[in-house]
Amino acid sequence: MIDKTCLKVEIAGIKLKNPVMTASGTFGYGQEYVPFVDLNRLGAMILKGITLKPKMGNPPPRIIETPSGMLNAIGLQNVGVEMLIREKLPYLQKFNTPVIINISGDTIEEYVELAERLGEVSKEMGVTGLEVNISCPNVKKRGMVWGTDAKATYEIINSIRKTTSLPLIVKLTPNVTNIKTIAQAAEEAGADALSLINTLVGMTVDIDSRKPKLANISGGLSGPAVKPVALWLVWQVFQTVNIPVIGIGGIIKVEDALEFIIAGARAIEIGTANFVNPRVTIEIIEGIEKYLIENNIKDINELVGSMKI
Amino acid sequence: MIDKTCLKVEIAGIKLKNPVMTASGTFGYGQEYVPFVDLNRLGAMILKGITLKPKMGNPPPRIIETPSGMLNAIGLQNVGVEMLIREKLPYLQKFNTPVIINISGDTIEEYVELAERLGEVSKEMGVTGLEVNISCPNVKKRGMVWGTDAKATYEIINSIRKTTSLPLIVKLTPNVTNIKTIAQAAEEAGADALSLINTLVGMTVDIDSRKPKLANISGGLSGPAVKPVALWLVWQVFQTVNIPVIGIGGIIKVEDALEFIIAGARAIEIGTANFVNPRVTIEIIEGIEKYLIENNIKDINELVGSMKI
Amino acid sequence: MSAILNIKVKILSGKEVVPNIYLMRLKAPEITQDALSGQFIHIKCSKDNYPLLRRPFSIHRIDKEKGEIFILFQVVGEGTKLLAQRVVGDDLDIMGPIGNGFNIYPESRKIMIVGGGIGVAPLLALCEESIRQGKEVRVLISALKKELVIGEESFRNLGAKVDVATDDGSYQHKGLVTDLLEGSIREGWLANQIFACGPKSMLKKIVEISLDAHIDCQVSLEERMACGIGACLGCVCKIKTKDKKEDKVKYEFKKVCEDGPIFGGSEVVWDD
Amino acid sequence: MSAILNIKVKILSGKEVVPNIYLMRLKAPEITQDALSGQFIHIKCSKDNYPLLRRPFSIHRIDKEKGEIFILFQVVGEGTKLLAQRVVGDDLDIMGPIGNGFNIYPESRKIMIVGGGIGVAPLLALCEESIRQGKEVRVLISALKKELVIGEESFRNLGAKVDVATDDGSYQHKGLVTDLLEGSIREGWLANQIFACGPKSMLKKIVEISLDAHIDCQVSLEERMACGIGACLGCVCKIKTKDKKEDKVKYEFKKVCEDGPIFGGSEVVWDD
Ligand SMILES: Cc1cc2nc3c(=O)[nH]c(=O)nc-3n(C[C@H](O)[C@H](O)[C@H](O)COP(=O)(O)OP(=O)(O)OC[C@H]3O[C@@H](n4cnc5c(N)ncnc54)[C@H](O)[C@@H]3O)c2cc1C
Ligand SMILES: Cc1cc2nc3c(=O)[nH]c(=O)nc-3n(C[C@H](O)[C@H](O)[C@H](O)COP(=O)(O)OP(=O)(O)OC[C@H]3O[C@@H](n4cnc5c(N)ncnc54)[C@H](O)[C@@H]3O)c2cc1C
Ligand SMILES: Cc1cc2nc3c(=O)[nH]c(=O)nc-3n(C[C@H](O)[C@H](O)[C@H](O)COP(=O)(O)O)c2cc1C
Ligand SMILES: Cc1cc2nc3c(=O)[nH]c(=O)nc-3n(C[C@H](O)[C@H](O)[C@H](O)COP(=O)(O)O)c2cc1C
Ligand code: FES
Ligand code: FES
Repeated sequence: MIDKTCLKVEIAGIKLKNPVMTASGTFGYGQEYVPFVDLNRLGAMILKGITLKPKMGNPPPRIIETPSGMLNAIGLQNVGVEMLIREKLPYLQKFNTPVIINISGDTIEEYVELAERLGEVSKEMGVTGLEVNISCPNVKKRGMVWGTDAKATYEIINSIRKTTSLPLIVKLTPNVTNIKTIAQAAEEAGADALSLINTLVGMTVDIDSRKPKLANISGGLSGPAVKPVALWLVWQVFQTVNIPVIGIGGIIKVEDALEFIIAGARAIEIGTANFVNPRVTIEIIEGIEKYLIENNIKDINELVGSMKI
Repeated sequence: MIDKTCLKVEIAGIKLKNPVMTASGTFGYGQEYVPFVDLNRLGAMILKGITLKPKMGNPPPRIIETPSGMLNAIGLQNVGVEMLIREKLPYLQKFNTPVIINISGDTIEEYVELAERLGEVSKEMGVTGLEVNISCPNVKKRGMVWGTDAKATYEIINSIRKTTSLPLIVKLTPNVTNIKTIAQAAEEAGADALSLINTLVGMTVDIDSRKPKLANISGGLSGPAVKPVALWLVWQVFQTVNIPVIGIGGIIKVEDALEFIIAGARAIEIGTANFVNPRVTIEIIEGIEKYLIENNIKDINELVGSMKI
Repeated sequence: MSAILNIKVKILSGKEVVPNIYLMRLKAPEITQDALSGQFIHIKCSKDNYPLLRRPFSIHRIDKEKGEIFILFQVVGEGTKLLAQRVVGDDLDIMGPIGNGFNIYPESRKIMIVGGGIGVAPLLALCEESIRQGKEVRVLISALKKELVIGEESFRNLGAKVDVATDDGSYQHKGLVTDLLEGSIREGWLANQIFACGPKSMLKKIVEISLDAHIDCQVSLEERMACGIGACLGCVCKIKTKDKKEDKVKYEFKKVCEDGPIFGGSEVVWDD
Repeated sequence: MSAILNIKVKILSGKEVVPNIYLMRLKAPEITQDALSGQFIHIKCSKDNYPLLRRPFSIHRIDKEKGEIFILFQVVGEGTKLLAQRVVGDDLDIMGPIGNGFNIYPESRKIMIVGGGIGVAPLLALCEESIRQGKEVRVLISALKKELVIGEESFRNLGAKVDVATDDGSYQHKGLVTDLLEGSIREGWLANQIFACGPKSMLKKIVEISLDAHIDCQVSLEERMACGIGACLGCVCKIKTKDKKEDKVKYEFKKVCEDGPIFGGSEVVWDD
């Protein structure tokens, strides 16, 4: 048995100590988890989705638990990119963990402006990369979600690509018929990596009031319930593209993370599980290391996509 | 408070005592549940999916439990339509509950032939309607699943419609970007009702062997985990079509069934829950009746789609 | 505010104090050190991940000497059902103490505490602290019926005057606890501060009464929570922001877990 | 075969007999009436729907007089973990008896029973029944090490001759239980029937040995189950179908729950 192993991976040109990242929207701006997690130990931090202007978000209730999962309809409440730069990023400078900013917008122009602005401050503020959330509705195309259409995906990613040299991770939505075509479009448009899945659309109803339980009617389903769907899609995308894939969806224990890695994820993001166990990221990093050693795997990159079929 | 209520609903011209049906593939050929359920009390029985010729199905393992759900990859093992007619349907004659046959095929011709054959024996064998499973891959179109494409859906349902006067329920797959267009295509092609959802595609990996846990690699996710997704899609389809909608997906207690009805389902199908509690259908029928009485609702049809937004 | 801990604490005792409402005592010296009345802890109700999310519960009593905290909770769903089934000696996974806590002004002399149903949970620690600070405290509590009145004796033992309203009149005043509040004001017992916890309709009414009587009022709000520590933005409530420059009312969604759970009554926007 | 029941039965006792393996006694007169050795019951391990599906467990002992059945199970995952935590007096939701059971031929005089690890579970009831029918019974059991040997005394108390193999040699024969089987055949103790339950690799080898020795062999198979009653087609195994007319081997997927769990050793297709 070996006694040391290498957990380092490279995603979109970003060098990570280990493959464990935090999923956007579930780890605040990092600082919230400082009482529980040594941020220096994380592979990377992806912060709450940011928009150009501050957003108020949806009215409550915004969260409903479902069997082994949860629905959320936060509505992208966030402080806006300027406040992010001024008030949130400075605090993160003291950690030597890559910070990736998850960006959202209603129009291509907004995405592009966000990418430009973050590019400008990237050196100074330690912005290592962007994760482009294309699960937002395109206001120009009557609410159609960018990430559900290959052409729209190409268009938006291509525009952002032209603006910035920052590493671009494109985050895919699972609510599509054929994720391979979307993944290909993102790759062709210049994405450096793909991350998936974002949440599945879901709803629940209060049978007493006969109203939807979420004020927003629908919400995004996350948590262990969605893991089988996420794993399948990660494997589909892994077989389709040549850029690294980041697995997300229902990871709550080390076995889950390993499943994603074996199915092709070079890194993973942990979302909902942070709410259940605030130290879950660290426990999973330690668990992966243990598994590699026990299985005589000297470098985690050997495990990536090693699924036998 | 009222002391009596009406549970009767009509779906695709089929009159049901109550809105509770069994989901295809989870209730065998009915007979298996006789030790636990008085089949006369069910709204309708939908039997295991049938194909023209017997099918051997996939190798095991075919079933894996997932958080609040399960993956199955039965591969449509079934006795074939002739054996169904000869050996399974006669037994069901003694019950006065509508029997609906779930049909599958690889080509349009197979679906059409199945519908014809079942039409021929419908009077004699008590076949009250067909549920068309369009989640099978279209062998002619390189494995594309019928139900993921509006045109293919129209084509296949239209062909079946021309062959048979039996009530046609079209069963939709959730693995699509826009279920509304598929629902519309089915309606236009002559469907009398729509049922949804079939299973979500999923996978799980054994981290020791590094093989998929299912021999078939992927499987269909069902059970409580998928309920929020199913509810959302049912509500979407309910708002889109003028024919009745049947809600399926993760129903395991009466509250779940009521959520679907409030969101627009005129009837519901119970699947995975039969495995957990073989009497669940009856318990849900009784629970619905109790809820209606307690809420002073004289006719269940008043509850259908009564969601306030 | 002190750092939030995530620790395992021993269940020292647990009992059903009135039908469906449980009192649980936990050994948690790390928490008692800094806990404030009005704060809550975020509990993993079961040993596995079902139900998935933690559940928030107010700190009912803080016994700094023994290093013990109490929670008082009502069984309303899966999480509380499983919590009630946990046995003495078990380790309970909690995060806390969380939130801002009640703010008792040094200058206040008279304190009115109003609790509706299980809403009395955070108020016992508040009462104890108020009395420790030498305030005169009156407590009004309400319940559906006599059997469901919680904490009456405990408040009285601390030295507070306690009045009760029951919906069915089976004990003391028949009607709403807000009747009692209005009554006490009419009689001239004017508190410097009102603290309240209970159903939204009750809180709304209490805030109205306090505004009319020009009494400062703080309420403890509830909202469904995921993280409990300000990271998910799930638990917000609508709060009026005094935007003095522009002279128009603005709204903001504030987090119950981090910015609350205690809010100034007049800031809260009730109708939504 | 008798109808399958879905009933709640009382847990009379439960204990850890060897590390991680539990013996549970259930009051189930409705089941003992008709239960056959080799049948199983399908258990809802927890009180809520997590884990979701039932778990199948062989009937370990049938006490018709007292109306009690026993199960013997190993903790391997969530379901068995929760089952082990269930307390005496609890109601357990079970379905059963299910399956075909072992077929002891009236003409058999000598019976060989082979169990690997937790595979001994269904074999005690079989041994008891064989001895009741006046057969001469030998039992071979295997375990990883001495501490994990299960049931040795129980089999012996019934009147069977028992031999043990341990992987590490910490007790009796060091090596595989199939060594013992081969040894006994070499020594000339030829059973009329061999019954086996355990890991697939072991069963496969036993079937080979039995074929060589021309001894009829029945094995108890396992597969992941959902319904447990033949409705979902989830639990299949590949079985050779003798198609004598066409003179070629055909295969079929048969249900472990309904057509099994006991299959003729020579029918089973092992390599897949
Ligand atoms: C800051 C805070 C402090 C609290 N303190 C206490 C306390 O001291 N004692 C106590 O008994 N309860 C308290 N609650 C409410 C308690 O958290 C909920 O009752 C509990 O989460 C319900 O969990 P469950 O799994 O049993 O019910 P669920 O199955 O989640 O829900 C059952 C029912 O409870 C209601 N409910 C669930 N969660 C909440 C919530 N967060 N707010 C309001 N209603 C909810 C729902 O409307 C639902 O109808 C507090 C809530 C908050 C936010
Ligand atoms: C007819 C039959 C009779 C059985 N009798 C017994 C018995 O008497 N005593 C006993 O301890 N076990 C018995 N088993 C196996 C038992 O059902 C499983 O160990 C149990 O379902 C595991 O549940 P879990 O939730 O603890 O584990 P899971 O979390 O479901 O799985 C944990 C591990 O157990 C293995 N496993 C799970 N289910 C099965 C299964 N059905 N067959 C084989 N491996 C499985 C998996 O490979 C997995 O690695 C029997 C199985 C069958 C089909
Ligand atoms: C409360 C909450 C807020 C989220 N906010 C964002 C967001 O701002 N941007 C984004 O791309 N994804 C967001 N997500 C999606 C997660 O990043 C992740 O893709 C999803 O939750 C699935 O992973 P999980 O099952 O591990 O939670 C959010 C998820 C949750 C639960
Ligand atoms: C074991 C199993 C077999 C199934 N077989 C079929 C089938 O033959 N035809 C079909 O249309 N759907 C089939 N389904 C899908 C169910 O009918 C149902 O649509 C799905 O399981 C979602 O409902 P549930 O969550 O209540 O199980 C099957 C589902 C399961 C779990
Ligand atoms: S519960 Fe997550 S921000 Fe309050
Ligand atoms: S477990 Fe369902 S058929 Fe055997």
